[in-house]
Amino acid sequence: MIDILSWVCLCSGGLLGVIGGIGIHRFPDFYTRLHAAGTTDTLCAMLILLGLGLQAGLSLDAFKLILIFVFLFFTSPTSSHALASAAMHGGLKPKLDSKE
Amino acid sequence: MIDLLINVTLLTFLAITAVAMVRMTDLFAIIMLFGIFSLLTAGLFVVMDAADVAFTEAAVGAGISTMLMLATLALIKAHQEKKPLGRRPWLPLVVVTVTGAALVYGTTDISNFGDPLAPPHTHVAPYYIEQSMADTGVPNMVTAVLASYRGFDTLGEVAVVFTAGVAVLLLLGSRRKKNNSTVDKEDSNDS
Amino acid sequence: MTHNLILRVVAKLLIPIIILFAFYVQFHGDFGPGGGFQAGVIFSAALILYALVFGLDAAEKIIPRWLLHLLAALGLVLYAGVGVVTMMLGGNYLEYGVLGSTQVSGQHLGILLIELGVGVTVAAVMLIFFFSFAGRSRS
Amino acid sequence: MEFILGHYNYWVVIFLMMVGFYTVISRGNLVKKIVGLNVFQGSVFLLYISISTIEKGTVPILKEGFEVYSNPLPHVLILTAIVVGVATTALGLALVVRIKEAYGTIEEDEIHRQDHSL
Amino acid sequence: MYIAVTIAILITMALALARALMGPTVYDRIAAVNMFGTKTVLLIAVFAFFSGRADLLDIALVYALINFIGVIAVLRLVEQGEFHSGSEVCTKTDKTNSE
Repeated sequence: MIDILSWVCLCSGGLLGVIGGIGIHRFPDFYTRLHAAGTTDTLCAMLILLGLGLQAGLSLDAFKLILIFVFLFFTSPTSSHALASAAMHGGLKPKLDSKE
Repeated sequence: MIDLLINVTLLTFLAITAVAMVRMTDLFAIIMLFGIFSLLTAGLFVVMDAADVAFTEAAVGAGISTMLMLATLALIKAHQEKKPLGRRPWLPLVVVTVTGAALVYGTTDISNFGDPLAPPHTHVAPYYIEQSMADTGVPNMVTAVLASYRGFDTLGEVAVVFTAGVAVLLLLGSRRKKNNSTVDKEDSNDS
Repeated sequence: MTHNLILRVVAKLLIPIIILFAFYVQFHGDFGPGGGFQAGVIFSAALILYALVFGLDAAEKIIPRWLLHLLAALGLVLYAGVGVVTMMLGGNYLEYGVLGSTQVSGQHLGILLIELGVGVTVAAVMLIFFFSFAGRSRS
Repeated sequence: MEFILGHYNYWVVIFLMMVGFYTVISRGNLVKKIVGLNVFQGSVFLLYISISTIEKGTVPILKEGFEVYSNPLPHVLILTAIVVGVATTALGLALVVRIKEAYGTIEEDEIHRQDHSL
Repeated sequence: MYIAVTIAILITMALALARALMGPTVYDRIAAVNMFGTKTVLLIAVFAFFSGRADLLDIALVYALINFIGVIAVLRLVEQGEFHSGSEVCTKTDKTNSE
């Protein structure tokens, strides 16, 4: 049961990662790309780590996974935010018009 | 199987990154790519079972090295490479191709990747693997070899790092008096 | 980056964890991956993060330059001193066996001490690099 | 096929080495030269670690249930080489900064020209 | 099963690498490098479980940390470098704290 749950987590995490990758490749301007990268990255990482954690059970490994989880949970949105604000202050305009 | 897959893919990424690094002229982009290069190298070290080396490369290569290059870029305020010098562009290419071909010819005699009977694995390594626990009581063989069997070597390496630190202090440590002043000779440290 | 309140808060949150992790890597290096080189770099990375977020002057208040210069030399002296002590105790240079009652315990103490020396030197030198490069731009 | 897979590592290493070498000898920008040197250095690290790997081996940290460990000796050499490498890189970059302050440029040709025009 | 996740991560890495190579602006490259780093962390974590050596998780942890610091450093350079193109370029020092 736990195995199935863990596989579901891992696979959906991987899928989200690929979707984010396609997003960062195909979207038209920086801010949409950052959105694709930032949002999917966080959830993808968390699902994969959760899947691995379910495999690990209660042990030191699970603790380390939680630590990585906490790290990514704090750093990933922070760097996305810093990046977006730096780009905004750097004068990069979002592409508002829908014509390519 | 899975490690071979990761290995081959990461090596291909590495080659692509390196070529892109040569072709670009934007120094900032080159340094970003160098960060990726270090990350990829460290990933490869993990796949090739070198945990300690990957640890070091992750911390040093991707972290400190990239950051120092960025700091240099901030100091020299030149973000663009001037166009490559035009004289005889084919000569380096010929030299590189000939050297590379000679080296590739040399690899035909190397035993396959991961061959357990290759010469490097037959001399002193088995001794380290079998005896390090009994000799030093340390399960991490890399630490055992680094600190105990080859401790004198490591002392030399630490001395090199220290010397480099002193040299950088001599070159950059003193505050500049004015902008673009010529060489100021005052040594500001005592270490 | 005065507008980056989030960055400041997160940095304050993370830096203690990073330093704790550096100590874990330093003293757990015998059993897992890690050791003096890596721990020194991670420790300096924590202070570099502090300098990046709060400014170089604030970082220099925490760890002044003369202390860095002293520490860089001190680590090397600690390493070489272990060798001298083993010679005084009747062994060869850097032969840790004589440090403890048994061969293994002596080796353990010796490895711990020299890893500490390596860690201190590497951390100090990396910080010297960063401070020199970053401090150069202020006139 | 086995030959190709068994030597792919070495070939990529040689390719990287040559890319680094080419950057060093053909480009005039000093920062780019240092990046090229670092690429070269990285390829040497990869070469050593490739040699140390053993098929179905594992990380050289003793643990129950593992028999085959990869060769720890190249790991030690490369571990220290990486730290020394960053130290030398820092020294090179410091020299670049001083050259920029003295000459006002980091392009090799212009430095030569300034030297000869004196 | 691990292999499916590994392939997914590798594909993502390839896409991020392509963006880092093409990236029209600096920020695109930084975002791509950041994503690349996160994916490397995940790859190492998955590989650690696949090979049964949980020691490797330490390395993933260091990666997550170094990646963050690297991105902050790059942003520092980009932001200050573009704001103060005049005399007072203090790239690494904080504006509020500089003398």
